[in-house]
Amino acid sequence: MTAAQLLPLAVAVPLLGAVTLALAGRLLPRLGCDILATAWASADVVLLAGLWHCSSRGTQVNWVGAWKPTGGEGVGIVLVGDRIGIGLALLITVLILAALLYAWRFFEEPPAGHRGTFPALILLFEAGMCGFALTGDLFNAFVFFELMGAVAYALTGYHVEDPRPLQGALTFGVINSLAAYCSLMGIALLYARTGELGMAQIGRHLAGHSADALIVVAFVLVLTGLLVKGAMAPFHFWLPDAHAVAPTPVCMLLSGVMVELGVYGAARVYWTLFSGPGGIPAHAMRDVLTSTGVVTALLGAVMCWQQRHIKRMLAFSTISHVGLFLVGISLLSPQGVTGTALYVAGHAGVKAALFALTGVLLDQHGSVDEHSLYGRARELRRSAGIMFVLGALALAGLPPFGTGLGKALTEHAAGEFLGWLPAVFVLTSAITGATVLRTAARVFTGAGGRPDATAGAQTRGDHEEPEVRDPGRPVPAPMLVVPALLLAGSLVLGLLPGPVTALTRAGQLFTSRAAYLAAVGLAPTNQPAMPVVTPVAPPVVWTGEGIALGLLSTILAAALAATALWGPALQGAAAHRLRGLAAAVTQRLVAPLRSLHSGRLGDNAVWLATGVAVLLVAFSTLVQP
Amino acid sequence: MSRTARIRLFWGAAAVIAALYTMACLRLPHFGTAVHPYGDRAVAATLRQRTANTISSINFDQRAFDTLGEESILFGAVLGATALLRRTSHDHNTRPRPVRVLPSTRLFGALLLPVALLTGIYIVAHGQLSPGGGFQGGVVLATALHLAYVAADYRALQRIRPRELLDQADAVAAGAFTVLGLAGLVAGVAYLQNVLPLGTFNTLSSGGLVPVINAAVGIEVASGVIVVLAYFLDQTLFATGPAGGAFRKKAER
Amino acid sequence: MTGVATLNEVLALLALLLVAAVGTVAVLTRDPSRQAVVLAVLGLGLALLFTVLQAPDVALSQLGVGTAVTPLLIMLTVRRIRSKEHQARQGERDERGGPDGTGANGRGGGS
Amino acid sequence: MNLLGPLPYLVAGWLLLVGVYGLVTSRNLIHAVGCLAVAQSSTYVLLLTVGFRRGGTAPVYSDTSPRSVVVDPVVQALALTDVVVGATVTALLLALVIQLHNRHSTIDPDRLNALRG
Repeated sequence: MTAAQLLPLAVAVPLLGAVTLALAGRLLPRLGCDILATAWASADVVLLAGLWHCSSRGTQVNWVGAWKPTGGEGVGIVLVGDRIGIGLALLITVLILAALLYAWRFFEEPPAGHRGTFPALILLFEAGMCGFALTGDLFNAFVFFELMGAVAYALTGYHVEDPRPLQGALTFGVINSLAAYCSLMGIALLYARTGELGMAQIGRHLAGHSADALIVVAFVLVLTGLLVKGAMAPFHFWLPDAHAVAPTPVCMLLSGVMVELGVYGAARVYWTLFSGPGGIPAHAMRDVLTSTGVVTALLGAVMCWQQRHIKRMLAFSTISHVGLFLVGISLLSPQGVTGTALYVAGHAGVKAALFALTGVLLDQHGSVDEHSLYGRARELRRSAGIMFVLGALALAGLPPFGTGLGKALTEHAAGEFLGWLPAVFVLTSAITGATVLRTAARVFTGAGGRPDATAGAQTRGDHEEPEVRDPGRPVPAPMLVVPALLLAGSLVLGLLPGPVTALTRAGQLFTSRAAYLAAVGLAPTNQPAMPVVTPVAPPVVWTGEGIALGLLSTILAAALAATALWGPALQGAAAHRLRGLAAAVTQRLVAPLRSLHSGRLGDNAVWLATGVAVLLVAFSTLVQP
Repeated sequence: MSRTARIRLFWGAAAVIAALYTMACLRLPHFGTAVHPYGDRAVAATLRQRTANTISSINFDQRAFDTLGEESILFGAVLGATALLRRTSHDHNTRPRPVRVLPSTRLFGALLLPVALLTGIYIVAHGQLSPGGGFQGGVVLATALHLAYVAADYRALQRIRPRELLDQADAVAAGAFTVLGLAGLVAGVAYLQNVLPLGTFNTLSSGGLVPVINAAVGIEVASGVIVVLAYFLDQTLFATGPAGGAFRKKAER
Repeated sequence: MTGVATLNEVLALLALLLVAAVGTVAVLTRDPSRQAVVLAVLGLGLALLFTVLQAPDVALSQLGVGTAVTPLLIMLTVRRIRSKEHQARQGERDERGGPDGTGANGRGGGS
Repeated sequence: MNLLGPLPYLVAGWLLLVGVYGLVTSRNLIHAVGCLAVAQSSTYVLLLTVGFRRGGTAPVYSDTSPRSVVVDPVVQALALTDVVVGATVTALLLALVIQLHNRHSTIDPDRLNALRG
């Protein structure tokens, strides 16, 4: 049995686990369900780690049901496990395991017969995400996309006892489903043009036509579904609302990997389908996605700074980082992909840890409101507090965290394309890091002045109910161990040379269309069957420039946080004038921006339509047939 | 954003989308084109697999992995809907009043119920031969059962609808699909490979693994739809919890 | 290809126009219980279209899902919410409703 | 040339846009879920019209000759999957609407304003 044969197990094993848990939940006690779920998730991690190891020998390809094509033409579905795909699946399984461990004794006792439901849904979520990461068939990708979507809607609204606003879950469901239908329309258009569903096959058939309106419309429609999940502005409005509602372990997964899968999907679809002749020219892709990525990163950072509901704050920080990931991908270079992959992995650990720590606050104090929590979590200073600060610094890009290394590699690649792009990286990661740092200082130490707890008509995070109704108890050990492990994981990613070396090769493979076509048995005509072996560039780990920029954004973050905390108390005319300026900027620019985030379904839908229209106009002007 | 602004923005976006979509449609092959490369290959493969209904062969054999994902969506949706609609401690339950049913309605339902159930089973069983299959038959089976609700009353439906059992049947059928796929791996070939003998074309046992997966899908769809409908019916007929306003108030205290 | 349209194509044209019209009506029908009925008709129209397009399998499942299950689920949801709202109005005698409740216009006093 | 031209594809686009219009203007979340179902029907229509073949019969060979010309079966299999996906998503979303009403006593999306800014 070869590794390639085992690829479908990345989907089948969690599916079987979900079924087992749904059935065993009727018989087993609570503890039994938790143990079973954790064991199953650990098995998935082992499986994917094994596949990751085998993928160093080359891309693993599996034709499900042995429907291997003859003469390049087949009827089956292919799974393609290249290093980026398998690496992402490995990240998914690790985060699933973390979320399940974190959720030990997390919810109030579920009703008998439903004990297995939550872990079963989590494992189904895992199956959907792994399937999406590995599939090489466009319609199959849609199916797994819908699987992870449908399960995510249910998980977001899972905690029905809880009186928190639920419309976030519904908006999430409606908007993401609508976007998925847009994708399916695009898939149908591509099928009409090429008569194929396999990604590589479609890409090969596009070469016979010119890039006309049909290609542009199909590309934009397919991209819509992916980028709505990837929360690109103006498709991002659903994300903070969903995160404010979802139970903490679900937030860890949504922010940690699901959103990033949208960006991954966009990159995969571009390279395998549209990067060849008859597709979308590189300059169009680069111009459009870089600009939307920059806008998304800045918007997310500004909105993050404004929040006091900590989960919403972290959600906006995810939006900001996704903008940076989009920029990294849109450079269309192997270095950009390598850097982004590392950045995504590092960010997943840090962001999941921060959500986990927010869950501790919710558990102990029944609130996730920065203002009302002011100084109330002093007793957690030495455990959760330190980790929260570390998470904030890692978010800002402090070396040697994985986020710092990923940011350094990506911004270096970005700087080679446009000189000012690294400034965006430094600025936005500093702002999001500063926001979290500000929160940590206020909540855990009571630093700065007491914020005005009633200011602003906005989403507040107080009046929440703890997810577990036993406020007197000590913090359960898994709720602190899991974030510690996640932060350590992110640190290891930046310290060890192994992941960077692997991902450097992976980035080259990912951006090579010829290698992908050859792997699925579609060697491009007039080229040899084996991919042209590109010289392996020596992996770049930490450079002086990267460390300097990482330190710069960390210092900037600390300075911004200090300004927010102690600025209002400063005396003197200059300080007074600066405060006036800040207030004016907030009034003129930020307030209208905030009012756009109305959380209404109708507004969400209209922004979706507007985004599609903007992308259509942008691509059709840039793509000349 | 005000409502008018929102609608204006929509019209602007819709105009752009409509214009470009129309241009795209003009570049598509004309309606009824004779060029369907994938379709032709799928038909050829179907006949090689001795399956009469091409759709079943694609869904349960050639692209069975899609259907595996699809059935998982169904399984997840059933799990999710039951989790969302589960009784919470805040709900107080009342019993529904038995409704008087006209004798003619009762007779109509009693006669139609077995006919509809048989039709459902027939559609599932002949999935690889004639139009229909696990999914369509499953839906017919599920709706057929609810004729009992029309014919008698809710308590009659509850008696013939063992929800616990159906809940488990749904999970077992979803698991069966995954396990059937593993059979290929155990046999040393590919996941979801059609390892059973293909049988004679156009008979009930033809198509190898197709009728087996078809049956699993039929059971899953029928029990899944019944369970979901059961939870919705319960919400409508039983759960008359405290009024929303009062609940909200209680929560904010 | 000949210029003569086949009977199938004429039927397809009619079914397409029917589907487009009923779909529009379904969106413009603002009352959800009436919309459920229109959606059932849309399901029938789609099933007809799919039959004409030689897709009996899809037509059959559309018939089951589009005309039976989906409208039924919508009807059940509407009924559930109406009965809750009815209770909310009754419940206001004992307890004041929430600030943005549909049935809560602040008729009652304090609790 | 044929009678319909690109009309079948345009009908699909029309359904999608009409569904989005319904979502944009909806004042009732149940109605919004219904509009989503209308938007989804566009995908069935596009898939099946794209796969139509003039003069083809249904791709079922139980009572026709294996040499008869059939319409594209692949899109039909895809549409079938899509129908199931649509039904399950509708059920989930309606379950969420019920829970939402339990908590907020309203299902007018423009009156739900707890999440903003």
